[in-house]
Amino acid sequence: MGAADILSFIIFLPAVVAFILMISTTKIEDVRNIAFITTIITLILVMKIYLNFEPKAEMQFVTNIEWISSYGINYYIGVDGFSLTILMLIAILIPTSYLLLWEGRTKGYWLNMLLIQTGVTGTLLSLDIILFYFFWETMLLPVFLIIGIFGSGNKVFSTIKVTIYTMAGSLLMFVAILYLGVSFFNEYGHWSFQYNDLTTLTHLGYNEKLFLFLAFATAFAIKIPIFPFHTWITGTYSDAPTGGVFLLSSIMAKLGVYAVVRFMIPFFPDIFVEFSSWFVFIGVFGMIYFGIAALMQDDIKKMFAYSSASHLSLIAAGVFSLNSYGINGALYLIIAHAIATGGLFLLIGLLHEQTGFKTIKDLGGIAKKAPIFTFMFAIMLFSNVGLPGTNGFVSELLIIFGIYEFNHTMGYISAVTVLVAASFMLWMFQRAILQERVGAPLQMRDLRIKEIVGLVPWVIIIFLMGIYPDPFIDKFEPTVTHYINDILKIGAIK
Amino acid sequence: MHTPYLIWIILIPLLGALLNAGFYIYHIKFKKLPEKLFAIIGTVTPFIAFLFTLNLFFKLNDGSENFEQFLFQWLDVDNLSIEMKLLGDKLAIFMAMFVTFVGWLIHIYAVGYMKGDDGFGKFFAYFNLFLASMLILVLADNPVILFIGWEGVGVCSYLLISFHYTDGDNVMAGNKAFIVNRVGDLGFILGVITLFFALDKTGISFGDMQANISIASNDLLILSGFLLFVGAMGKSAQVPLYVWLPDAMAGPTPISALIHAATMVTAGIYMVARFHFLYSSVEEIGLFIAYIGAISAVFAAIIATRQQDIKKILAYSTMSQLGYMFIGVGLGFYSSGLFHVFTHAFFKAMLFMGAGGVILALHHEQNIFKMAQHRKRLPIISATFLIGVIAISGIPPFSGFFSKDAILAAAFQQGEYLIWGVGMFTAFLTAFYMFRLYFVVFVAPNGHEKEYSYTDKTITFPLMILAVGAIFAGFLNFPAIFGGSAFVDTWLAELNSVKLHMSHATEYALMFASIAVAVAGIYVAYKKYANYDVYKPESEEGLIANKFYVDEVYDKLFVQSIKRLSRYFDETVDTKYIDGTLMLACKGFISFGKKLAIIQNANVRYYAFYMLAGISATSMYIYITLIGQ
Amino acid sequence: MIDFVFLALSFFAVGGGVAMLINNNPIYCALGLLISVLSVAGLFALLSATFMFMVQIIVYAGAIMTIILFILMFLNIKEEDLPHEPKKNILITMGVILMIPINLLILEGVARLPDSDMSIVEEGFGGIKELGMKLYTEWLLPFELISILLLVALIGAVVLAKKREKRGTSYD
Amino acid sequence: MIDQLIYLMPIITVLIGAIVLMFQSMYDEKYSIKDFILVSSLFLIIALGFAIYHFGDLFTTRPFNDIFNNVIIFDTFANFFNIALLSGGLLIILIGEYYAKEHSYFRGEFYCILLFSLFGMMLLAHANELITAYIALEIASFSVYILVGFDTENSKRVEAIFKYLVLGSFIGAFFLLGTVLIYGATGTTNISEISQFINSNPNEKLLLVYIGVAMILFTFLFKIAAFPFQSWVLDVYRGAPILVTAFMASVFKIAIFSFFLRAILSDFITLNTFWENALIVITVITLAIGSWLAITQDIVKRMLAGSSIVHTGYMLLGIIALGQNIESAYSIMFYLIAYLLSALGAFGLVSHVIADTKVRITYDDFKGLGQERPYLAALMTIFMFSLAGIPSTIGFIAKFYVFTEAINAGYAYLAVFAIIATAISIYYYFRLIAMMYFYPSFADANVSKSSDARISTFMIGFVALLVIWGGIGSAIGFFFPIPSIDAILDVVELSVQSLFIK
Amino acid sequence: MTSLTGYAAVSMILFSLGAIGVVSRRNVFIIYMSIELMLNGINLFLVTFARYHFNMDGQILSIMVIAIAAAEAAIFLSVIILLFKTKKSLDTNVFTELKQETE
Repeated sequence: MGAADILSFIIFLPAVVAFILMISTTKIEDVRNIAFITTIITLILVMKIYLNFEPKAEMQFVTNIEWISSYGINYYIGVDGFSLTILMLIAILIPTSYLLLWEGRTKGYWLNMLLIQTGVTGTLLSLDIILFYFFWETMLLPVFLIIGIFGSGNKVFSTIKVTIYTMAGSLLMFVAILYLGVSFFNEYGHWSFQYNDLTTLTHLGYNEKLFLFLAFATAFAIKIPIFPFHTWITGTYSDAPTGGVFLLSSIMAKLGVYAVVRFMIPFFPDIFVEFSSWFVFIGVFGMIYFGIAALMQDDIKKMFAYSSASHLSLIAAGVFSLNSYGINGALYLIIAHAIATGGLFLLIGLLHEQTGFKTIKDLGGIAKKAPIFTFMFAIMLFSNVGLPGTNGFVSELLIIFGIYEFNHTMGYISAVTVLVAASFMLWMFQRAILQERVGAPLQMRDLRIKEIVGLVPWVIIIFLMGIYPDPFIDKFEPTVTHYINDILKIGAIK
Repeated sequence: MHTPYLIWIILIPLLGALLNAGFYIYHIKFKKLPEKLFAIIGTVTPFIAFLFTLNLFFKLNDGSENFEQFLFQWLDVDNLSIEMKLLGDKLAIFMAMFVTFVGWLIHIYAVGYMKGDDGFGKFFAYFNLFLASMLILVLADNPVILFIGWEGVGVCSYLLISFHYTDGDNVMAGNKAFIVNRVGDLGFILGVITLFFALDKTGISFGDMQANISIASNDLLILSGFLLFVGAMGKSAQVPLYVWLPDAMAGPTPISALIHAATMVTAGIYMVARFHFLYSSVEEIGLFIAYIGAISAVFAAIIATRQQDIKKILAYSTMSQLGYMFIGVGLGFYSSGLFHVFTHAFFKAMLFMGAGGVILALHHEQNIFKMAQHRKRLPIISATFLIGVIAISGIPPFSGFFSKDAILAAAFQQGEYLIWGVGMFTAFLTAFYMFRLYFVVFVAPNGHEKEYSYTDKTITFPLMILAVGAIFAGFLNFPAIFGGSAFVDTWLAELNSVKLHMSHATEYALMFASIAVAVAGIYVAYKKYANYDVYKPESEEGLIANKFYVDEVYDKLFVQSIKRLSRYFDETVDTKYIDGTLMLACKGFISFGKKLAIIQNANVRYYAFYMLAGISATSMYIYITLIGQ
Repeated sequence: MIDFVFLALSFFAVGGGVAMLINNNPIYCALGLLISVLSVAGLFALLSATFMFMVQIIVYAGAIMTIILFILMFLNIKEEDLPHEPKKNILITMGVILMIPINLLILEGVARLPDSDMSIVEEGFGGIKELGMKLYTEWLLPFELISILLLVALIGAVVLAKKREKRGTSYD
Repeated sequence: MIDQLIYLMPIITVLIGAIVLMFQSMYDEKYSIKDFILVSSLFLIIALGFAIYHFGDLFTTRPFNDIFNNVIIFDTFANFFNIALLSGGLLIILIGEYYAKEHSYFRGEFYCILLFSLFGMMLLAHANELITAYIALEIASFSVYILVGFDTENSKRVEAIFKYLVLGSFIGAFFLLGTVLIYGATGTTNISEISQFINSNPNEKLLLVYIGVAMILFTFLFKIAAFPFQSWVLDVYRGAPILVTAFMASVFKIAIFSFFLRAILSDFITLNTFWENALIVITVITLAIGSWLAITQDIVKRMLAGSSIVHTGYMLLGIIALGQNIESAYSIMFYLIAYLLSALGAFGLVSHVIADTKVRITYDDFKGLGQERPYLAALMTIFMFSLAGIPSTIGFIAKFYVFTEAINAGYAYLAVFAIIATAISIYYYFRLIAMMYFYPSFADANVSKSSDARISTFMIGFVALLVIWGGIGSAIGFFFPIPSIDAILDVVELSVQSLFIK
Repeated sequence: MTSLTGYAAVSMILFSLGAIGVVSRRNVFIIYMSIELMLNGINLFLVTFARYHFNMDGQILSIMVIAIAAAEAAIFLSVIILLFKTKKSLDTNVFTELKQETE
């Protein structure tokens, strides 16, 4: 297996394993263990990639095979600074999250988790836009199933809602993709959907570009989600099962941002430059809006739904601020937020399963019963709030720098983020975890060793990236600079 | 000059914190550990840090140039190159020294105070962590690193205030402290960013900024100066961001002593002094700072006169003393301001610890009107307390006199007579309420019959040391007028603060005036409270007793409105408008489909009719297109 | 003369159609249809399609009409369980309105064709012989296919109409 | 002689098979349903073998032209459709095995008539002359009428056949009218000659031809259930036995397209500009109405019927695009194959489920199928995904082709409209999946413990595999090599090219 | 008068009458007869054109049409019998069992 095939292996291993499991074993322990081993294997492979990756701008470990030759669609995957970082993130997060989901899952749950992993990785690594769309949509199906089957509350409604919502967006994008392909065909006389070919389009008129841009933007805005395309998250997050909401919040949402950077910036640099101020505004506004909306939530999962929406808006603002502070910060925050929010959701999942409550007014007195749990929770919380020493701080600092450089006023507003998250997070922490509960104390066991082992790497990453961020930044900084210098310059010229 | 030691000053308390945390987790998860272990780790590490600092201090004193230690490149995104670098100049070492020293004493005190608390280990973990982050703050070479420490102390104060988290109010106080500080931090970050971009991205370390300060345009400097000072307001509890300080008294007394006397609250002043190059280049901001300081000073002092909670009184007095310091630094007398920080650290820490002793002795009774006649029962505490009270009221030769007087003189010299007047009035008030406190608690006759608990050595020992400090610290900056060497001023010369240059006559006059004011205050207090009957305490009504209702106003103004806004966003905007419209569209679509399904009435003639209609419509179309034209 | 015959025949044809359209009783409708079919046969004759003339009379007037009438008798529907149609005339007028554009269009199209004489030709056109020749040479395959069609119809008629003992019900 | 005969063999085999079955079904009591299935599938397989004999080579011949006189034509195009039709019929028979066993009214005649209809359809694919095409169409339609009304006890069936018959013959009259007009204009009904006439004559002389073509197209629209001829679909599909519904929805539709694509591509392509606007309107309304009808159904069968209208809309999109670029013909044909597989699978699976648990008709009845029959549910999920055009199924690729060609022809706004319809379709397809998986098992379903290991389930599984393969193709080919999706596309292109060999 | 247009008019009128009958009448029988009438009109049209072009394909086509009509008749009449057997009525409004089954 050559170095290039490793990526494909990473993508398809979970799915293949899932299919094998589906038809073979039925003992739930075996299924879980095999799934876990699979993720570990992928982790090792990704490590290999990460170490062999030299910090350069261009794609590496590229595989490019014809798929549907009559329309020039290729199986074209590769990795660069962005995708590498997120890939690493996924590879680390998923196995460790398994440790927290260890007990009391059914077979279908693990299969779906594996399938989601394939979808996510594929989306992340595919460079042919049709292939990207292929994974982008396929990723949704296991999510659909996992929320619908294992969810709680008004699960069917929220499942259908999120599916239709996101699919509607991505279908719009689909048309845009086809339009791009067709115009490429009309310009060069042969079909191709590879993103680096599509970037060379020149004949597109302004309005065409604008519409295409908006189509893409809608799809990604729904996925991220950006105000006002966010109304699906609260229901979905609060009804989804722990694993599902973990993947949704900490990985899939990021893919929206990733896709913006990977496809939208190169395709429409000029439009991007032209509209960036709007998007930065929307991002900053959304950040504050969601933060405030989160304050009075009683359902913790809903609150975190809003909070991650708020952070993601900030990420989007960072990306759209079009300078290397902003984009680096956004990427950094992607990681930070993935870890923090993911961890929080997993812990909340534990809490919910233990106590049967996920509403603040019913919770309380957890800290006495489960100090380690509280400790972990607090660390994730602080990283989410963006305290110095945690990676959250670095990213928020960079993003604020970026937005400030983009536009001073925006920068001043965006700095409110240090206030927004802190307020509701700490308030929730006080009421749900720390202070005594009114009425009988809840049944809550402390974290098991396995779960602690699962969380420790995250904590380490949080602090490592918080205290010594430079090496991490270095991995993707060249790519960012490449984007800034080459593409946006082109955009500015166009 | 590069030195490997600086990092150890930080690392050792940090190590202590980590050790304590680890042991504590072990302690709760597996088997119980003795408090002694935590106590030793907790108390030894600050002392070692202090020794390191002392060593550097003497080196500097022997005239070696500033220390610095480059650890690693923290961040490097295009122009923004932040180094993890420590700077041990005279200011930093001066600060670090009394931080470590006083901190160490308070650690010792805490051993006694926290005895038997089941969170003992955790407490010391937090404590060491606090010290470590305070030292990061002090030794940082650039604002970002400084901010790490800055936030670190914030977190620790949050953790410590809400130390007894099972009681919601403590946590609430912690949240309040944290959030209000965060408002300050917001200002601070923005200040740093503004400054960074104002100096068009030429380096972010203090050195570079000082070097390039001339690049920036004046109003940008003003802006960043203001924003930075907002941060200082938050940390150092100045108007209007002071509200967290009184509530912060919910935490155990050592915390109050450490955070609110010695270290954290002075971070603001330290930061302003760090940015002296900025502030000395824009006077307007300096004046603004001075006025804010003056307002805070008198405001807090007024409130303090009617408080009944012993710790709250001290808290307000802290605030008003901080006001003095800001007057000093604001007017450019950095050394005087820092000197007041220094002296204040001693006597205020001591006062807090004394109060803590009293409280402990009375089983956590904090209302001054429920305690009396401690003079007999707690001799050491009452003695030290008296020293502290005298010191803070500014009676020579106690330390407080020199530092405070220097500031007042400065105000007078700068021609800010208003500030000076306010300062004098505040001095009067200070003397009054401190002695009120003293008289009521220690002197007032026919006290309650309460059984007293034994006070630990670890409590009295630091008190005595601090008492010595409180008496003699003043001589460190003995004014030239008395033939003193003004050691601190010379030491902090690098801040090139404004010099006092006034005729001895005026100086004497000023001194006399302040002494007179203080004495007057004491006299009034004596008249009123020396033989106060504690059985009929003062009423809690009135504007002052209720702290001018500031908390209530803030609550109405910010908290409630934000909550309402949040509900509005969540319930109205999201659910009703955005989601509502979407859902309405979908429902409308389906219901229209249901209506449309009526045409599917399963009657074959109708179907045929539709077909025929379609056909004739199409033929009409064909007719128009082919024959019509 | 021809014109007169044409007019008469077409009048009868249309009249028969109208009768079929407006009468309530199927019997009368059938008779109306019969009339119009016969007069169409006459028109065939005018168009010198002698063989078609016979076929029309034999097949339609003979076979189909007898079948129809036979079925009518077989089902012997009484007056009262005939559907009474109150809105018939409105529907008919709507139908007329709908048909107008189609007719206009087609007749316009036909009128645009170049004119040629439609007089009766005596010999060599539309007789059995010529028609047969054509039918069994050029049109052999469609002719055979017709037989298959009829076969299918036959089977269908058998399958649909024949009595069969009750069997299991169906669920969808 | 022989080599010419070879071309005829598939269609002749089917005819013989039909007649054999007819004789066999006289002795109905002697044979069990299995024998009929066996015989009919045997004949179909033989015919399929003959058809595949020419698979992949490009040819156009008119065998025995002295007899047939150019009324039927044998080329790759027709061959392609023959293969599709034959395999479709075969799948129907095999998938329906269980259903037929469970419903005792299925007897020999059923398969006889099924083969007759297949014969008619194949003839339709070959027809090169309007009246022949009409006869072939009538053979097919009559057979389908009879299949619909086969279970004469059931009043639903009777009503269905009645409606289908009335409307079918009503629109058939219009087809004949169109034929008449074309004949009147050109003096011939042979498509090749008509096209010569069209190419050789100026536009104003073609008025009647235009009108005639329009009239003929009405029949086309009726048979593929486009607006405003869509209303029969729901009732007839609902009333018919679900096997027949599947047959109509998938196979019959292909047959219709086989003839009309030939007609449009080889002749009318030159004059389709003037009804382009009409077609656009029709397409848009078809999509809208189809979505509306599908989204409001509670009965899965009706929903599938409604959704078939939407799929018709997608194919019409391709038809419109034909005017601008010929490639969209490929996309239409690919779409037909995709829809054949998906619809066959979906209907067949529903039929199996109905035959198995006698109750599952409405959405609610499908609750909890995921627990009871995980494999059936999984298969159903695959088919729903394919119908909804989710990636990794053939439905996605088909939609991709159609939309790409539509956009390439400059109808981006129509593509957007179609995409909206797709987004809506996700609702009613996924609702079924939701029912199957998200709800506890359907309590009062008398679940017969019959095993799923039977021919029909295997066939359905096979179809599901095809669907997946069509969606993935050789995307991961370097792990294990499988033929690419291009294979289908190449065949399609070949068959379309065969139309233009003169 | 006996021009092409005249014959065309007659046949179109017959055709139209048939079509109108289909959409307007409720009696299944009469609907069937209307369809026959339409075919009749088409026959006339065909023969007219045969005469017009002076080639007999038209007549042959009309023979075919007659045959098709006969086949149709077979199916139709058996269906009518079926209908009458099931509902004892020939009113189309009676056969509306398959209407929208949503609630």
